[in-house]
Formats: sequence, C-alpha cells, structure tokens
Amino acid sequence: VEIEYWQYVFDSRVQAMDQLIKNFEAANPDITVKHTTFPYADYQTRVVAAKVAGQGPDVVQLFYGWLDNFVSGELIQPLDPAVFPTAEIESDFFPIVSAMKRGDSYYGLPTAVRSLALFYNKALFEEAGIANPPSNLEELLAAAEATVKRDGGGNIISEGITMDMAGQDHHWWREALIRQNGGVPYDAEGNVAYNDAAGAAALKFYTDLQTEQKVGLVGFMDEGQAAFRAGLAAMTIDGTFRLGAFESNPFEWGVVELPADANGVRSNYSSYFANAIGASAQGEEKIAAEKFLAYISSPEAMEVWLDIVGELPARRDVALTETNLNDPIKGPFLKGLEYAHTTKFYDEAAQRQTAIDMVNRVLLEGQSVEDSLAQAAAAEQAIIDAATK
Amino acid sequence: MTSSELAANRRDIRPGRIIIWTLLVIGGLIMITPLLFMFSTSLKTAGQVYDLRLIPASPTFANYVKVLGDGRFMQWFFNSTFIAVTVTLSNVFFDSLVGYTLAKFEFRGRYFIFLAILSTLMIPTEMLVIPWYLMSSQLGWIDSYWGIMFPGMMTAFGTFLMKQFFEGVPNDFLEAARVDGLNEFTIWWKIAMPMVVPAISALAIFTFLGNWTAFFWPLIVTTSKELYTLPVGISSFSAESSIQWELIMTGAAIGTIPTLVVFLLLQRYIVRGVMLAGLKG
Amino acid sequence: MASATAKQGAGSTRFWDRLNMSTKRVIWAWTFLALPILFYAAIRFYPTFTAFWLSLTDWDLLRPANFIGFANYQKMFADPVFWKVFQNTFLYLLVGTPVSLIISFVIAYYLDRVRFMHGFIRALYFLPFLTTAAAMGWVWRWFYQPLPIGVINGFLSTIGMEQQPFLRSTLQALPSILVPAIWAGLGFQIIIFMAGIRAIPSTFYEAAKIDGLGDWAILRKITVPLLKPTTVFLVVFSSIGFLRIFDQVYNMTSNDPGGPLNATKPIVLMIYQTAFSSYQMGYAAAQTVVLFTILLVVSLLQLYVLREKK
Amino acid sequence: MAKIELQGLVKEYGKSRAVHGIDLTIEDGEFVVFVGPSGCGKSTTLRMIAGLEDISGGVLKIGDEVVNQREPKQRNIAMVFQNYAIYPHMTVGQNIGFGLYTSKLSKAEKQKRIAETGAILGLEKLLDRRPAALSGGQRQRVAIGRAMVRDPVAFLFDEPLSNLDAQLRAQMRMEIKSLHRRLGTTIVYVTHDQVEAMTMADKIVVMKDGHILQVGTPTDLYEHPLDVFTARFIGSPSMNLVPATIEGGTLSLADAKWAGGALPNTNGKVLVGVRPHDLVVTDDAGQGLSATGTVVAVEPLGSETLVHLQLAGETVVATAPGRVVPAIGSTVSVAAEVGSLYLFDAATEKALGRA
Amino acid sequence: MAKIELQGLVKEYGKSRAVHGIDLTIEDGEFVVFVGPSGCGKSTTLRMIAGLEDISGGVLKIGDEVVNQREPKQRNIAMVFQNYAIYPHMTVGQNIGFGLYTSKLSKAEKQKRIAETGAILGLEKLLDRRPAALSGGQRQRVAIGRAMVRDPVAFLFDEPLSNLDAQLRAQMRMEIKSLHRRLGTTIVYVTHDQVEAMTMADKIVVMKDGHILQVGTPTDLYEHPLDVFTARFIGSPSMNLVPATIEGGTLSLADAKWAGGALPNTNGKVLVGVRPHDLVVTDDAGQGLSATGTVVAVEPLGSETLVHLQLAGETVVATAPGRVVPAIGSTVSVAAEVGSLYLFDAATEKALGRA
Ligand SMILES: Nc1ncnc2c1ncn2[C@@H]1O[C@H](COP(=O)(O)OP(=O)(O)OP(=O)(O)O)[C@@H](O)[C@H]1O
Ligand SMILES: Nc1ncnc2c1ncn2[C@@H]1O[C@H](COP(=O)(O)OP(=O)(O)OP(=O)(O)O)[C@@H](O)[C@H]1O
Ligand SMILES: [Mg+2]
Ligand SMILES: [Mg+2]
Repeated sequence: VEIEYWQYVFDSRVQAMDQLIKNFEAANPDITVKHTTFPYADYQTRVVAAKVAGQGPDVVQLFYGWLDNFVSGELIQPLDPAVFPTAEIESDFFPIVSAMKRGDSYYGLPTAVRSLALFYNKALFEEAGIANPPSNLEELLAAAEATVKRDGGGNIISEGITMDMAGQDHHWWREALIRQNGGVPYDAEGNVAYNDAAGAAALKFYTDLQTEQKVGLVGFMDEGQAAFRAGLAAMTIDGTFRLGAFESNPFEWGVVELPADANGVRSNYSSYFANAIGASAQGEEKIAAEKFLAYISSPEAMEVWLDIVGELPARRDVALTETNLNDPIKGPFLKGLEYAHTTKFYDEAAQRQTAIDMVNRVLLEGQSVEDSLAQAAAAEQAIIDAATK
Repeated sequence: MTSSELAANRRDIRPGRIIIWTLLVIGGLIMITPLLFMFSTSLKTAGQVYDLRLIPASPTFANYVKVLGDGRFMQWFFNSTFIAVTVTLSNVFFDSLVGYTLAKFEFRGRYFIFLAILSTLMIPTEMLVIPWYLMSSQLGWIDSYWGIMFPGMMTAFGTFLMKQFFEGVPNDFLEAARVDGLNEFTIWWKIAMPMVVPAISALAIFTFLGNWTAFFWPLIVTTSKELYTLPVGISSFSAESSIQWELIMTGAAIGTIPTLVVFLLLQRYIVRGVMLAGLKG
Repeated sequence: MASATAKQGAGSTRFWDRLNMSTKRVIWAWTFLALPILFYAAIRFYPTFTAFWLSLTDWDLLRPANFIGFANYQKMFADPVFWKVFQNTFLYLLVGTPVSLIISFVIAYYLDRVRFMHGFIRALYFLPFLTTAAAMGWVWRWFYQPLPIGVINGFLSTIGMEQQPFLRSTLQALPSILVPAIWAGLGFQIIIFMAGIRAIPSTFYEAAKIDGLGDWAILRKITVPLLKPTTVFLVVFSSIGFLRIFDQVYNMTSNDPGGPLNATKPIVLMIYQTAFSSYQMGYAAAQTVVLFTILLVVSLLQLYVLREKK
Repeated sequence: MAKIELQGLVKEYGKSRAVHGIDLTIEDGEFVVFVGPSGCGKSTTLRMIAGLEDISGGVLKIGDEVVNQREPKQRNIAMVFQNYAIYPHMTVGQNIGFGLYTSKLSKAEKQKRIAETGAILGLEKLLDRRPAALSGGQRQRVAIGRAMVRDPVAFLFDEPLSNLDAQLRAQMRMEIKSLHRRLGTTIVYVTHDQVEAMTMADKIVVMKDGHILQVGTPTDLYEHPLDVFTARFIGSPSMNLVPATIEGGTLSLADAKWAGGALPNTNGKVLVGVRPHDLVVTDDAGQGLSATGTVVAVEPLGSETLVHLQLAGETVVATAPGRVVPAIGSTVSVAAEVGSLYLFDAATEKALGRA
Repeated sequence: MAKIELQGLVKEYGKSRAVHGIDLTIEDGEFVVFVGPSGCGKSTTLRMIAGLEDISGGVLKIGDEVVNQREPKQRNIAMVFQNYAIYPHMTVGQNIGFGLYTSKLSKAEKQKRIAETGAILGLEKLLDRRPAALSGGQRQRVAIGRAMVRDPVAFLFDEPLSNLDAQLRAQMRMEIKSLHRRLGTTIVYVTHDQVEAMTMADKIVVMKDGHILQVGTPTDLYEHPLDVFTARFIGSPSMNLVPATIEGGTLSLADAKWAGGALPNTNGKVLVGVRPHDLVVTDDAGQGLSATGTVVAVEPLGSETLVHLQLAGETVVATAPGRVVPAIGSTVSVAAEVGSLYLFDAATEKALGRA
C-alpha cells in the first residue's frame, strides 16, 4: 500500500523524514510512503483545503496548538489505544504530550519537542567585559545595559536584547514572565487569567526594556533573530529550531536557560509538532499509517531526528541522557523541558496577535500597561469563547 | 507628426530641457534602486545580507549556483514559462475573438455581454478562490497544469483592450475579405488579427507578466513540488524559522531577468500597442 | 460547428444557405462567443453567486454550511477592526490614486518631450512593473529599517534629521506601504499616459501656439482635456488596484500582518486572514461581498463623474 | 459575364428606409455609374448587389438567378473600396493573390494569374512591396488587381478615386475606363463626382433620397435632364437657375430679355436654367437670352474665366475667354443662344423642355 | 496689416535641406498662393512664417521687423490647418473664442467678437454645438473663425480645402476669396490644387524641390510659364508636350504640320506645348498647327469633350464641342491657332517663347 505523509518545508526536517521513510520502507517492503511538503505559511490552508476536496493525507504533521481545529474539522482520527496504549504514552513521553489528548483519546504523537532558551553573543559579551551569561532577570537587565550600543542621537545601533513579540517573546511573557511574577496565564477552565497585577508586572517588565532601559527596540532589524544573526544584538530568546539557522553565524554564541526570577523560579514554554493519522485513512492504509506513526515516534527515529534536525527527543529516556544534558547547546533546552509549560491554543495566530497588539498599544500609542492588558485579555477571551462555544 | 517630433524640431536646446532631462534620469535611477538592491543581495552571502551596501563586499555567484543547481528550480522555471505562455496564447486567442465579435458584429445582446464581461473586472479574485478550489477538486484539476491555468484563460481586461483596437480596423478590410470568399473565422484570423499586431503584443506582454508572477492561486491548487510555479517555489525557500533572503532575492532576480529581457526587446510594441488602442474610457 | 456548416455544400439550398446574411452573422457571433460565455459564467459569475450565498452561512471549511441570515454582516459591522480596515482601504484609494496619477502624468508629460536616450529612461520607469511584490516587499522593508541598517534613516541621520519609525508607526505605516505600491504601478501608468499624449494630433498644439498660449495654458486647455479618455481609464483601473491592495501589505508586514494595530490592513488582507488563517469562510465571503460593493460603487461613481458631457 | 437586375430593391435600417424600391437592369458588359449626393443610398445599393447587406425587399438577379440569399463569394462579384482595403500585412503579390483565396487553382497557376494581373496594371516591379511603400494610385491599382485576378462576373467600385489628388484621379479614370474596354466585364461604379460619371459611364443612374431620378447615357442626362436636381447635378460648374414666368408664349425674366425661339406650351412660374458654358460674356447680343449684371467674383482658369454676376437677385456664373478678366464691380453683358435654355416648372421642378 | 519678406530662407532637417534659400516679398493685403507637388517644401515654408519651425538660415521679416526668433504668438499671424485643428472638447463658440485667449478684451467684448465672427461665417446657430456635430465645411469655417477673430496681420492656410468634396471645395474657395476681399488681410495659402491657385491668388508661387521656380499672377503663369514644369502644372487638363525640332526657322513635328507664324530664334531639339483647350478637333486646318491622329479615349464632359489621341507616339488631349463625341479608333484632325504654341528647349526645359 501507499500512504501519504505531509509536513511543511524545512530542509533538515525533510531530510530527516526522507531518512526515516527509507528505513521504514526497508523494514516494511509492502508499504511505500509518499512524502509531501508545503511552505510553512500555507501549510494549514493546504491541509484544510485538501480535506474539503476529500484528499487528505494518511499521516499528517500538525502543531499541537492546531489540534482543536483539526479534531473538530475531522481532519484526523484518534489513535487506537490497542496500538498506542495510553499508559505507555504517558509514562514514556514528556508530560507536555498531554496536549494531544482530548477526552480519553490521544490524537497524535511527537517525534521531537522544543523549548526556549536565551542565546547570547559571546563576542559582544566579551567586548562589554561580562564573564558569565545572565542566569536571572536582574543579570539579564545588567547584561543588556552593558552590551547595548547607541549612537550620538540615542538611537540603538546594537541591541542588548531583542524584542520580538511576533517571534517567541509572547511565549516568554505568557508562560515565564507572568508565572515569575506570581500569576498564571490561564485558569483551569482555560480562560484568561492574566488580567491582574502579575500580568501587568510582566508586561511592564517587557515594555520597559524599550521604554525605560532602552536596551531593545521592537522592529529593530525587522526580526529579533535577524538582529542576532547579524551580530547586532547581544541576546535573544528563541527556540531549539533556531539552532540550525544560527549555526552559520560568523561569531561565537552560547545558550543558557531562560533567566530565573529573584527567587530562582524558572519557567519555560515547550511546544512540538505531532504526527497524527488522517481521517481518511481506513483499512489497510490505516494499519500502514499506524505502523508508520509508531516508527516515527520510536526512540530510533528520535535519534535520527536529533542528529539531523537538532530537535529534542520527545521520549524522556531518549532525551535525558547524560551526554545530552551535558551538551552546552542541548543541555539548557533539555533542562528547560523539566519545568516547561505548554499553552493550550485555540487559534494560535489570533492569540499571538492579541499579545502583539497589547505591546504595540503600550509602545506606539502610549496606553497604560493596565489598560492594554485588560484589552488584550478581553480580546483573547473572546477568541477562546468563540472557539469553545 | 507627433508632439515629440515637434519638440525635436526645436533646435535650440534650452537650459530648461537639460534640467528636465537630468531630473527624469535621476527619477529613473531612483525607480530602479530597489531592483539594484535585489541583484546586489543575490550576490551576497547569508552573513552579508544585512549589510545594505549596494556593491557587495565580495560578490559571489554561489546563490545562483545553489538555486539553479537545484533541479527543482529549473522545473519551476519551466512550469512558470509553460503556464505563462499557454495562458498568454489563450488570452490572445479568446480575448481577441471576443473583442472582435463585440466590436464588429451587430446582434442583440452585444452590449449586455460586453458589460457583463467588463463587470468581472470588479469581482475580486479573492472572492472566487474557494469556489474555484471546490470546482477543481470535483473535476480532478487539483495539482495539474490545467488547474493552475484555467481561471486566467480569458480576461476582461484583454477583451476590453482588443475590442478597442478592433473598432479601429476599417470595415472595408473585412468586407473586402468577405467578397473574396473568406468565412467569418478566417476573416478574423487572417485579416483582422494581423492588423492589430501591436495590440496583441501589448496584451501578450501584460498577460505574460501577470501570470509569470502569479502566486496565490498556484499556491492553493498545487500539491506536488514538481508543479510549483517560480514564485511559489521561491517562497518555499522561506521556512518557518529562518527566511533565506539571499536565496529569495536570487530566485526573484532569476525570475525577473526573462521578463526584463522580453520587455526590453518589446517595449516599443507595448507603447505603440497601447497608443493605438486610443483607450476610450 | 458553424464553420463546418458554413462550408459551401454541393446542394446550395441547404438550411445554411437559406438564411439571410444578418442571421448568419448573428450565428457566427454566438458561435464565437459560446465558449467564452460558458467560461465567464462558470469561472466568474457562478463563483460570485456562490460567494454571495456563502456570506449568509457559517461555513468554516470543515463543517457543512448552515444558513445564518445576516449574522456575518452584523458581526462585521460591529467589529471595530472592520471599520479600521474600511478606513484604511479608502485611504489607499484616496491617497494612492491621485498621487500616482499626478506623478505618472508629470513624468509622462516631460518624458514625452525628451528625445535623448528616451527609450532608456522610459525603461527605467517601467522596470519596477516587472517585479514581484513579494521580492520587492523585502527590499522596501529594509529601506524603512531604523538605524544602523535602514537606508532612508541612514540618509536622514546624515543630513541631521530625526529617525522615523515608518512601518513601526501607526501613522506612517500606511503611507510607507503606499510608496512601493505607487512605485510598482507607475511604469504602467506612465506608458498609458504617454500613449494618450502621443495620440493627440500635433496640430492642436501648433494651433494653440499660434493662438498665443504658453506651455502651461496648452497643458491646461488642450492636453488635459483631450487626455480625458486615458485619464478615465487610469482612474478606474488604478482605483480598482488600490482598493484591492494586498501584495505590498502582506509582504511588507509579514511579522505582524496589517501593520502595528492594523494600521495598514486593507480589506483584502482581512479577507485573506479570515478565510485562510481563521477558516471563517462565511465571514470572509461577507467581507468579499462588501469589497465587491465598494468596487462597483466607486467605479460607477467615477465613470459617472468623468463621463463625456455632450 | 452577367446581367444584373434590380427589381423593387428595398433596404431598411431598422425603421428608416435607405433605398425605396428601385428597379434597374444592368446589361452584361455595361459600365453603369451611380451618382447622387451623400447619403442618397448609392453605397447601400452597391453593397446589396455585392452581398454585404441584407436585402430588405425586392429581388436581385445576377445572370437570371435570384441571389438575394447568396453569400458574396457565391455571387462571384468583385469589389473595390474607397480606401482600397488592401491588407497592410501582405505584399502586393499576396494582396492580389488574395482574390484567389477560394479558387481551386494550383499554386503555380495562381502565381501565373498574379503575374499576369500585375503586368496588366503595371505592377510587375512592385509585387514584393508592402502597401505602405506604395503611392495612392499604386494602391488603387493593387485593389483593382485583387478584384480582377478572380475573373468575376462584375466589378463593383465604391468611390474608388475620391482619396486621390486631381491629377492622379484623372489618370486613374482613364485607366479604369480602358480596363473596362479591354475586359468587357460589367462594372457598377459609385461616385459623387459628376466628372467621373460623365466621362466613364455607359449609363448614369442619378439617385436622390433612396430613389432613382433618372437613368440614361451621359449625353442624355446633360441634354435632357428630367428635373432641376439632375440638371444641376450633371455638368460643371452647375447650371444657373433663375426664376421667370411664361405668360401667353412670352418669357419674362427680371434684368434680362429673351428674343425669339419657340417656348414650351405652358403658363405660369418657371425656372430658367442655363449652363455657365452657354452663358458667355459678350457685347453683341443676338437672338436668345441677353442680360447685364454686376460682377461679384471672377475665377480665371487660364483657358477660360468664370464670371460670377448678380442677376435678378441671384448669383449666376457665366464664362469668358481665358484672357478676359472683368473687374469686380464692373457691369458686363452676357448672352445665351437659342436652344441653350432649360425650362422647369417652378413648383414641381420637372423639366418642361428646352428653349 | 503687414508685408512679409523672405530673404534667402533655408530649412534643414538634420542633413537634408527641405527649403533651399528662397526670396519672396509678400505685399500687405496680398493673396499669395504656394503651389507645387507633394514634398516640395510648401508647408515647411509656411510653418517657418508661422513660427512653428525654426529657421535654419536667412531672414524672415514681418512688417519690416526681423522675426526669426519670435514665438508664434508674438508674430500675430493666424493659421488654418488642413485638418482644421478645432478642439473636440470645446463648442464652436469656445473654439472661435480661443483665438482671443491672450487678448485683454473684457468677457463681454470677447463674446461680441465671437458673435460677429460667427455671423460673418454663417455660424450663428451653431455656436453651442460640438465640432463632432458639424459637417466638413462647417468645421472649416470654425477654423477660419478662430483665425479671424483675432484680427491678425496675416492668415496662413495650409491646404485648407483638401479634405472637402468637390462641391464644398468650390463653395469654400469663393468664401475665402470674398473674405479676403472684405478683410483685406495678407493671406498666404498653400495648396497643390492648381484650380485653387488660379482662381484665388493675386500672386502664385510655384515651388519644386525646395526652390521657387516662378512667381507671378495667375494669368502670367498661364500665359508665360518659364519652364515645362510650371507649364504642365498650371492649367487643367495639363498642357500637351510633343518633341520637335527647329532647323533654320522651320518647325518639324512627326505627324503634324506647322504653317506660318514667327518662331523663336533657335535651332535644335525643342518641346512643343499646346494646351488641350487650344488644340481643337476640326476639319478646316487654317494657319498654325494641324495634325491627324487616332482616337484612344474620349471623355465627354457635357459642355465639351476631351479627346485623347495618339500623335507622334504620344497621347495628347484635344477638345471638341460637347455634342461631338468621336468614336474610339477613328481618325480625327486637330488644329491649334498661331500664338497658342509654347516652345521649350528639349534639354533644359526652359521656355523659348510662344509661336
Ligand atoms: N448601418 C446603417 N445603419 C443605419 N443607417 C444607415 C446605415 N448605413 C447607411 N445608413 C443610412 O442609409 C442612407 C444611405 O446611405 P449610403 O451609405 O448608401 O449613402 P451614399 O449614397 O453611399 O452616401 P456617400 O456618398 O456619403 O457615401 C443614409 O441616410 C445613411 O444614413
Ligand atoms: N519633420 C521633418 N523631418 C525631416 N524631414 C521633413 C520633416 N518635415 C518635412 N520634411 C521634408 O521636407 C520636405 C518638404 O516637406 P513639406 O511638408 O514642406 O512638403 P509640402 O510641399 O507641404 O508637401 P505636401 O503637399 O505633401 O504637404 C519633404 O521632403 C519632407 O520629407
Ligand atoms: Mg457611400
Ligand atoms: Mg504640406
């Protein structure tokens, strides 16, 4: 039988998957896997459009935040507990895998997971005379202040830390900064809970980077990662998936865990792309699809993935090996996984937009932190309400 | 004699003219600055992309080698060419035929049909994409050349342009051919068409450009990489995490070069073609 | 099919031969039009009606559509983002159309008189028309960057002026998008204007000169009025273009689509996001219906205002 | 070779009638010229014959066959248009050869025919040129060549010379005429230039407002016009007309006197017509008409001088020999011989006879 | 009101010379007509006078002032173009008023001038119409109106009638002429129609290849052409020319004989010119030239018949009275009186005198 596998285009992911498919086909000569990829920006559109046309894939990759959409749109089917025992999943994988659970059923399994960390430019640190990368927020501010460069007119020409809500900063704010200020982003029912002092303090900390400390500038070099790559930012917060892109940076850089707060509390955000079985797979194809899914979430596949893509294995025992934990690059990310949270998104793009707008209102329109926060909370709650009604 | 020849007849070159000429040239150079940056970036390495000097520190063709070396790129290039050429031919054929019929035949409903076709200019394409997609999937056109091409096979703009031109062709030519025994189709094809060659080249160029750069619909309707058009392919260089600008610019540069060459070769016809149309609102 | 029947048969009393000439011509005309009519009906009109129908449903691509009356429209008119977008769309139209037409006319007017290297200069102005908005959006984005890499800000700081936020400002973002949009379409408009100017017989100018008019008076009294058909064409087409602006906005603000706090978001981008990011097809269809209405009303209004007064 | 018959031919455009049922027989080999003012229906009639317009009523026969419903190509007629309608994208040879489009001749035979036709029209050297590189007269010849090459039963010409300048027009007039003499094919020719009509026609058809007013040889029409319209239309400069009355066998004109000559038997108001060439400036008034008037304009043509003078409130044109140029404002005497007057009923404008 | 003087006026287009240094004085109030074949430089000269073309060499004076460098508006001349150049977007009244654009008159005075001009040209009722709704003759009048309204020192006309049909042309010819008589303004008029030149001009300027061949009154040029070109150009139909020789005081022509009359004192090959109107079909050959030839074509014009006949290998045109129409192929005798022959040197084509 032939089954179809869909994911988005990213060179190393495609390469890794080709490798996995080759291995899989060697082991299962009666199954061929057709590997189809789309540009990231249009990936969802394509999956949805294909479903409308009734031509969906058998195994499909999806961001965990899209799950509700995919389930309610009947794009994917629940995993058969006979093939993928629930207990086993919950014991072998990192707990964030529970984001794939709806009711009693799991809808997909990740090969790899990702978390956030603080990247820093060793050359700029050295130049500023800082020996160690920051381990808490206070040190972060100090390091940023020390490394930022301004011209005669006070314009930043090299950032202390990048500011990019459209990138990973909204996760940092939501899952790390709020919690470090003593709040929670969402309550148990999944409703917005950050419209309080903790949320405001977190937002203030973030916007102050530009307005008070003047160590960062939203829109500087267009994207935070671009500024960092160009050597024009000393620090940036980003995910595992950026490792590949930073590999070619023409300077030395390092990674540390996200800074702790004054009390040493740490938090992180973790996410992943899972693989699920398409709603249209039935009979023979479904069996083949299950076999394939089992293979690509096996420890062997995770090793391959770690090798080629650099993403962290989703199974604890594969991930948390001694060598991995001591790796200067992988280590901080893996440690982050231990205390990471996973936001339950209903409409990831729209929810991120509320965070972007919230910061913009403060920075561009001079709205007070509290008002802006309240407005963002209301907007996000509306999105959640619309999705859950 | 046209007004420009008239102007040329004035032998005295006044300082005003030199100033105007200089201003025009400066304006023109400003116009192409973004293009220059496109070419310049395509000659840079990933690390230099953010260095906005126009002349790259160490120009390299590595990006071109990389882009062109990828067999898929040549495939996309072929796809774009094939699609743009086919759609252009179709437009030249059908838009002319319809324009001719509306210009030269008298029958009830002619004006209504003209208005109906013209009114499609006001329908935003965005409105049609979903129904098109549904239609394609029901008819099995998804992921095929035909699927990419069918929405553009005829356009109201082309029909309008050609109608204007054909109205300028004297009836005597058509009647002479009728007396010579040609049927209506041959009259159109053998007599009327050759008389509007400038219009056809203008139409062809506009259609070609429009389809060569088409992005949104090809993106929706193709699934396999082998069928991507150039712009879709170029944008697939951008991935979730890091955008490879130097490659995008290289792709864009390669994509622009053919249209550039075609335009430079045919710009006289465009101008003349549009000119003869005498666009009467 | 008619070409077959049109072939002269042996028996000259065949049906085709008994028709009179105008009937034959009508048959020819409909034969020529048959395929195109089918095409326009199926590819343009039918989908349009589908869109009208969808705007009354809650279709989200995934679940079957339910008729919900005018709920989408109510939702839209109650949405402040929609009104912001509505306002932006008209700003694009009301600033973009006149500015681009005036610039292109001025350039065309003077370019027409230039003989030396005429083709070369004309090509300079036309080249941007050949580019894709996606690629050029990037270049423009970088032009607008803050220091140290932004070309424009770099220029401003060398002449001692303050830095401008451009795309990062709720006020400047929209004009900053308009510039590349005008830039990209300028070449086309210049060529059309030049064609129009050249179509004016030179004796009109000569007669006016003999009547004692100066260059400015000739421009006002002769060139501009006689250029009216061209102007009408360009006004209508460029208005449609600005009302449907998308590529530039989408590509220049891809991090925060529609600019900071929707400062640059036009209606087409809203439709795109509603349809392909939120999958609210019914809602998106309602927005397309509004766009369609705007296009129709604006075009008809322009044609009416600029009509040939007999 | 064929006779063309028009029986009650009618053409209607919507509700308006352009041709009001005309009857005419054009004999095989005849050269018939339609003349008349603009909009009188000449072209429409020609185009009905050609098969380019539907016939709204009546019968059209070519060579005894009713051809009302036939397509142009089935009628085997050829037509030459005012603006020549030669295709700019083809060479002269190709243009001429286009007349053979539907013919079943072999390629070689077609080439031969093209060469022959080119030779007859003196276009041998131009066969490979494009029309843009031809003069007006040459273009006209190419158009005729395209018509000739097919050996049609009749040629139709619609104002073929009106785009040419005076000298070329005179020359082409001769050429068409001699072509007709050589080929002997029926020719129907439309013009509003009476000189062309007079010099070329075997038979002139005068049309007005969709009606035929008179049919006849050029001399016929010149000498015996049936009404004022034809009288004024034929002959250049136009016939002078002055109001007069006939009472009991005497003709009285203001400012003029009539001596001798029999008058038509009528009473009442008439119009007296006299051609400028018959009204000569002279001092010795003999028999016939004599008058004196004030010169208002003179047009010396070299061989003769046209003298415009005021007579009975009308401006009439008289002729004087080329070397005589009367001063403007002077008074001159003019005279017309007996037999040179045309009399018309003032009310109906119908001819009453000569005097 | 002004005299216009051209002194060695030269026009060069790039390397090619369109006008080769012409000298001419146009007196105040004179009606001067430039004639010549297409491309001879008539329009160019006119446009230099108007100020629409730069002058490459020589001096142009209007009213004793050198105006070489003046703008058109400073010269205060008015021009009427072949295609009228009336603005389609203005009414007739606005078009006429446009001539007053730079004038400092009050609005009411302008209106009055427009109304007056309209009245003179018979356009009163049309002042609110758009040009699209006018006939050719009316458009031409509007163009003249726009020129007139301003009261210029001179009018320039560039083939103003060539887009009109024959009858309108004759009528407009008269109108322009009488306008000139009324206004008395200098007029420079370009045409390639010799009839217009003959009938309108006070002075005709014959041009060829950028040179002036001859300047004179119409009668002058008709009677005393300086060369073959002018002789053939002036007069319609064109003068016949047959080669002959003069040896020792006798003129010998093939197929013809010459009796009596003094000959110019020359020897060798000559061209004998005789105008068709002087070569009449007659049986009684008296003094002068007589010949017989075969008729190849006849053109009956009503008042006279043009008879084309073969003579000494040339086709010559003779005239016969209107009612005489010789059969083609028949032989006729023609004769020309003493004094009606024009003799030219065969080599230089310069006139030798009359005979
Ligand atoms: N297609 C048409 N539709 C309506 N009326 C027409 C059409 N063609 C001609 N006519 C009318 O028919 C009448 C005769 O026109 P026709 O062209 O035969 O005149 P004509 O004698 O050839 O004039 P001209 O000398 O100007 O060519 C005119 O009144 C004209 O307005
Ligand atoms: N703009 C120009 N550039 C180059 N040569 C020109 C230009 N205008 C006219 N000429 C040349 O100058 C010569 C005289 O032209 P002009 O227009 O004066 O002729 P014309 O006597 O008015 O002829 P026509 O009777 O055809 O109007 C011609 O040989 C023409 O080719
Ligand atoms: Mg006609
Ligand atoms: Mg000229």
